[in-house]
Amino acid sequence: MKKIKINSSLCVGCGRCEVFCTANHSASRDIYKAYTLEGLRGTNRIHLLEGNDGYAVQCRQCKHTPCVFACISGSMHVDPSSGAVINDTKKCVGCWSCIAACPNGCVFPYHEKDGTKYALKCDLCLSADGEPACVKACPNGALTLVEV
Amino acid sequence: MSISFQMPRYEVLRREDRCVKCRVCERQCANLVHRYDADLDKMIADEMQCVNCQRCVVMCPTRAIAIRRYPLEYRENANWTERAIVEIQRQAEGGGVLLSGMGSPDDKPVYWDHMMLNASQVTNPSIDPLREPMETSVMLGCKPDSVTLGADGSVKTKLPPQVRLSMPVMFSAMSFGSISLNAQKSMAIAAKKLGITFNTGEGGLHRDLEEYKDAAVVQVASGRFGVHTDYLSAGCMIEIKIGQGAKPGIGGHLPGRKVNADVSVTRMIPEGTDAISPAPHHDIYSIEDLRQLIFSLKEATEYKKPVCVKIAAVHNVAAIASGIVRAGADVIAIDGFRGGTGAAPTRFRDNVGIPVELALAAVDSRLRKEGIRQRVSLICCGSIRNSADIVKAVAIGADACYIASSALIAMGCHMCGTCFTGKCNWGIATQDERLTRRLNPEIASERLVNLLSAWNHEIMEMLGGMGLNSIEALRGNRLMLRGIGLNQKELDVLGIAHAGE
Amino acid sequence: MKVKYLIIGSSAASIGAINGIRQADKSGSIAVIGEEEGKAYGRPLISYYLQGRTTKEKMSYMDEGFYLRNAVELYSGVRAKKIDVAKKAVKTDKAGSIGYEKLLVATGSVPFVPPMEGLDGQENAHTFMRFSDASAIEKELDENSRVVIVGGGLIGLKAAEGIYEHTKNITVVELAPRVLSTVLDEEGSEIVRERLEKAGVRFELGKTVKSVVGKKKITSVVLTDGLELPLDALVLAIGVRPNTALAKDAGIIVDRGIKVDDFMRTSEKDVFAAGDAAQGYDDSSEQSRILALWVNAARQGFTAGITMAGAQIEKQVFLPLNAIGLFGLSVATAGVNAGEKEGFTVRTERNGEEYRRIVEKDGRLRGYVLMGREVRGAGILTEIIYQKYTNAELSGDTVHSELNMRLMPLSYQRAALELMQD
Amino acid sequence: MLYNEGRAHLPNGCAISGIIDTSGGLFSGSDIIESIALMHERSNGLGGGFAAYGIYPDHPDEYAIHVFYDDLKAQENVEAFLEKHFLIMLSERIPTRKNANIVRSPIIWRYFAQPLRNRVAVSGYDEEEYVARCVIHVNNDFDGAFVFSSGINMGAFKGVGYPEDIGEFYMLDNYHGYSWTAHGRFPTNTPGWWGGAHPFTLLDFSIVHNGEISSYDANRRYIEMYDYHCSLMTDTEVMTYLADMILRRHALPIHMLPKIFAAPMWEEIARMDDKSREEYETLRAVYAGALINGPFSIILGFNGGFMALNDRLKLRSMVTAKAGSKVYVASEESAIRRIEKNLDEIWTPRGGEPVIALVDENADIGRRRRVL
Repeated sequence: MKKIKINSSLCVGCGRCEVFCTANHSASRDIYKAYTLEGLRGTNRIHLLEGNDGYAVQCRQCKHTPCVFACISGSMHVDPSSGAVINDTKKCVGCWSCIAACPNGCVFPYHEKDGTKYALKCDLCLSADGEPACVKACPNGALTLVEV
Repeated sequence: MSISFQMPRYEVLRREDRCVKCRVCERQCANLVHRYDADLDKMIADEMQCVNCQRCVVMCPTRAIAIRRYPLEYRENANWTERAIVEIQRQAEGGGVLLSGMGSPDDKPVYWDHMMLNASQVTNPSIDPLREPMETSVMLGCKPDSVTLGADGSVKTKLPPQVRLSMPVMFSAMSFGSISLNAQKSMAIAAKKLGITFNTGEGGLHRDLEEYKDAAVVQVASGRFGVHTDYLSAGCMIEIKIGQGAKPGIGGHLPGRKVNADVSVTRMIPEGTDAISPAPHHDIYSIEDLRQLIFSLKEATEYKKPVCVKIAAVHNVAAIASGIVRAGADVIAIDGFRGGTGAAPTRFRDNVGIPVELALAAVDSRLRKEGIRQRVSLICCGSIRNSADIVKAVAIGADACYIASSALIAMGCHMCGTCFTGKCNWGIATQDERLTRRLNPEIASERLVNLLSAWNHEIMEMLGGMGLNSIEALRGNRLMLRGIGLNQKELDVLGIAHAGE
Repeated sequence: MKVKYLIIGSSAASIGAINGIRQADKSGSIAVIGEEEGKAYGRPLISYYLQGRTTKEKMSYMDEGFYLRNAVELYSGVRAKKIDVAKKAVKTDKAGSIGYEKLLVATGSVPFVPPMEGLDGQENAHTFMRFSDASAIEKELDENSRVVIVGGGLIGLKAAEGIYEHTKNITVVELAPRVLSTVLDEEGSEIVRERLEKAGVRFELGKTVKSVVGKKKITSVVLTDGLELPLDALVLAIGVRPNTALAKDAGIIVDRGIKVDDFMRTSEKDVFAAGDAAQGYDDSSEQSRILALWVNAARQGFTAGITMAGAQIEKQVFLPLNAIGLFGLSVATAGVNAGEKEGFTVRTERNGEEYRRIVEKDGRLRGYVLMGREVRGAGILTEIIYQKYTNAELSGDTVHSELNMRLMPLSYQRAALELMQD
Repeated sequence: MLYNEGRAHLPNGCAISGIIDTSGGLFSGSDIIESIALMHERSNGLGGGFAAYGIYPDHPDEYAIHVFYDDLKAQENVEAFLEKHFLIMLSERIPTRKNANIVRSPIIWRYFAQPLRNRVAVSGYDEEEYVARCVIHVNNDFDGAFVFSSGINMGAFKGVGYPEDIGEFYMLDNYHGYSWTAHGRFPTNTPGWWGGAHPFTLLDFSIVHNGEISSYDANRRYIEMYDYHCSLMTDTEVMTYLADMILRRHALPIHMLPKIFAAPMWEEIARMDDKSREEYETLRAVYAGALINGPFSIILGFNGGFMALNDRLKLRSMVTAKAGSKVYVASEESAIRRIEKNLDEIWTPRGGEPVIALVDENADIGRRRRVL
């Protein structure tokens, strides 16, 4: 199964990964439209934790899947083909149980304009083109897609 | 003091229809130019700090930023140019010596651009490097004039120690201290992979780079920083730094703030002290002293390593070179006035020294006239920008070329020329850990390998085009050059004919 | 009719067990006896259903092909009547007797309705645990219905949130002096109550229902202080009791719940228990206790499944963990819900409705309450409790630091970043 | 008009041929003429020439100095110089016969001379070095004069014209030698010059060359470091001087010359056993300036034999053959078969693979055999 390895000593703290993550999960796949027309600022699934020796981190795809057990609706599930933990935002009711269970703080609450709520987490860009946008955007090789 | 008259040198142009206020530029600018203003909900820029290093331009996800010269429209005046005026303003306020990084940007002739290369037409065939072997490997070192035979008729002469290069290029001296360990390590990795050498510069050999010592040229400069027997025997060649093209005649000054624990251990100097390389070497006041130093270094390394002497290209460089050969040097590096630097007084950088093309031609011709050209290899350095420059240098008479600025640019340098500030946004000319981490040696060394593999292939193509299949046959082959836009004097010094002759 | 693995109950623990078994045994036959009609669904979702934030179809816990893919025989709408441990078989009301090699009792819990004068199965008296309860309530309500909810705990307040979409006229009667007393501290309960009151929900604290008025249909209730509350619907949300009758009759040792070890084995050979009916070890209070929580049921079920299939699994750690949203206010808690009285040190940080309460002992985090518009990073504190990290080991402070991975010990961070965790 | 080609290095193609009788037997020039004549199309009539070894048996210790003079004035100056340095035994015009195609020939003179003992002693050079320096001095500093041959018991005969006409003009059919080389020139843009024709000689070394070496200026500037002065700016001149330095001054054996002129590639060297790898590395390092790059096929003649060599990529044709004691080399197979019907063997040497033909040791070809 493929996961994203993070070498924090190579993270230059630029935050590009956040921008390209947001764009790659937008309908338009265009950064400017994603931020302005689609109002997706802050929906990045990878977060830059600033400060010296800071780094960007996203879901670590834990093998023991604490969020899947915590999920009361079954929306948080292991995708059989890729083995990745993915949240079906259509099924999710936004109860945040997964957020209370995620040991790495990598699941995030999201409120649509119309009030619907669901949890956001990294899906290794399987919903997009399958090639993680953060890995491609990282200027310094801090994020690498590895077979585990 | 009253207010400063100095205006920004650059202006930040931000395309509002592209900027998504993601603050990448703010996080990446070590000069604190960009800032997100919450009240205005906009990114704003303090142009005064901008040095046009292009970090923000490159990193901006939506390419929303462009940097332009600040529209400082002083009245046109070919004599009192904007630069002349601004430099007076700076000194009128700073009161100090103007410092600059990188090679001289002056509008003085670049002779490489005035020489054209030959190519075979019908009378002899060009050679296709894809079909025929093409040799660009070089051996640097002293070579005897002839070979003596043993009783059994086989060659008895033993070659003095040589440095073998896979191509006529080497990374020039940039010390650990003036540049980051990551930058030096990238060149070390690339050098080992390419089969060429990197140069420790005046900063000693960092313990992390001992793994690459076979590809290291270890420099002995007037400060003797980091020089000990293991250091001397570690490298494949020892280079005595007499001069540097960017600042002939003066020493070097690494500011104390750059001398952190790591630098101080490697250079064997107390942490935080300014690293001054005096000029001249305190034990070299004339040519015979140099001879003494050369042979003491050879003794220290049991004559197993060639010794190179690096000099700046100055007016009587030919005579100097001849003396250096007779002083026992195996290799001479000639650094032209365009040579780069982390920090040099602007006046020296722009007004002292001569173009390397002319210096190289003069030295090569002089050594041949004195019949001692065989006893040294010549390295040409001081702003080699591409593989054509290298081919022309070899045609004039160089064995190989040092490159530094080209290597830095390959690793990310954008020639902003403010290396001495220590805030290099590309993680090269700095010791600030937050910045040095921006240079991943794996990625940077791959870029260097790409660059020089491309150059080597271009050299092969140009050689083949001239009907040559080995770099030795190009060395000193001045018939392969023709001058354009040069006067007869310049042609004579270069020893080449004018195009059309 | 005999199967290798028989599971009584069809909710979180049951699904967890199926996944556990299939991870180790791809072919052993599995049968599930479920009392409710249809496939397993997330019972806590019934309040969201009432709110209109999910639908019947979307509530099914697993995807359509789950049972087929895992070759599970589902007997839904069937009641298990007796477990015959000697013959290793379970008698059912409609599906005859089913033999087993390994049995899992996942019967969950049943609503707890204390005796009230006059309460006699009236149609507008509802408990709030199953989908049927929610759909019954939904049918009765219109925007001026008056509703009285007995019980100010998790179930009562979530019911209130669901009902609020239909009628604003809600009164919550709670015996304890404050709401969510088992989960929050005084200050936390205050914040929740104020938020609900601002929305128009009325509270009657420190009281309960003494008697019920009305034969076929309840028209009002009389509280212990004599206050009479007219109503159109009564919701009984006092609490739940573990459904252990079957196990007890079969001679399996039952305390409050069915006693199980760290691997969900009961006192009876080849019989396992998991979920609300099981009584395992609560790591935070360091005692054997029922943890009637969806997340524990799922993980206990999984643990049982692996063990039933004869495979190995690491000793699992269980502790209380809750996350609920109430009228826009998010709440997350885990570990002990206790204070100075019980010998813990408590540190809190509050501004307005953003509230963080940290419960420590011997320099180690034992429990927390997090409230506010969002509970971002709550899982970090949960993991700190699981991993038993002392404050010294952490890279920040549990009260003031931002809740993200940089609070964790450096060794944890490196392992997580470089995928060396499990 | 002696238009000295010295100012520019001129590109040219050509034909070469060589015949040697390893038993030392003498044979007339008609064979070589016939062979080079067949390759008429390979030259353009602006240059042809021969080198003949063993043709002056009765002057065993005298240098046969062949000179072109533009005019009598030049002749007087040179003869004055020669008399100061040599004992001239015989001074005569080289006999020639009218040939319609050979026009405007210069004064062609030859001297049989011995260097004056005392002058040689005073000069500090050995006899051959002394003679070589005199020849180079004349060619370099005497306008209108060109010494085009200066070996013992050998001689070059060349000029502007097709080689077969030149051979006819110099009546080479009357000469008898054990080794002959010939060359037909195809210079591209000059009216041709008698001195510029091949072979170029120094002492008894002679080179005929078909090809154009790209490394010319590197070789020239290398050799000029060692007191050789290139006046003709032609490939043959620089190659002859290189051969002279390596074989005579540095006294290396003949089989090492190809290892220098057409040194094996570095990859090839890397694959050799340690001993030969070190030898080849040393040779390539020391004689880097003598590496000949670009297409060439040469025959280096000397007293006692010759060596034929192609560049290491074999960008020029060259065929070699044997019949009895005779060894043939030519730009084309047809030029060999023309003069020898039944050949014992015939093959095409690989790039960098020399053909070294030496006269048997015991053959009597005069006292000044060069032992290489």
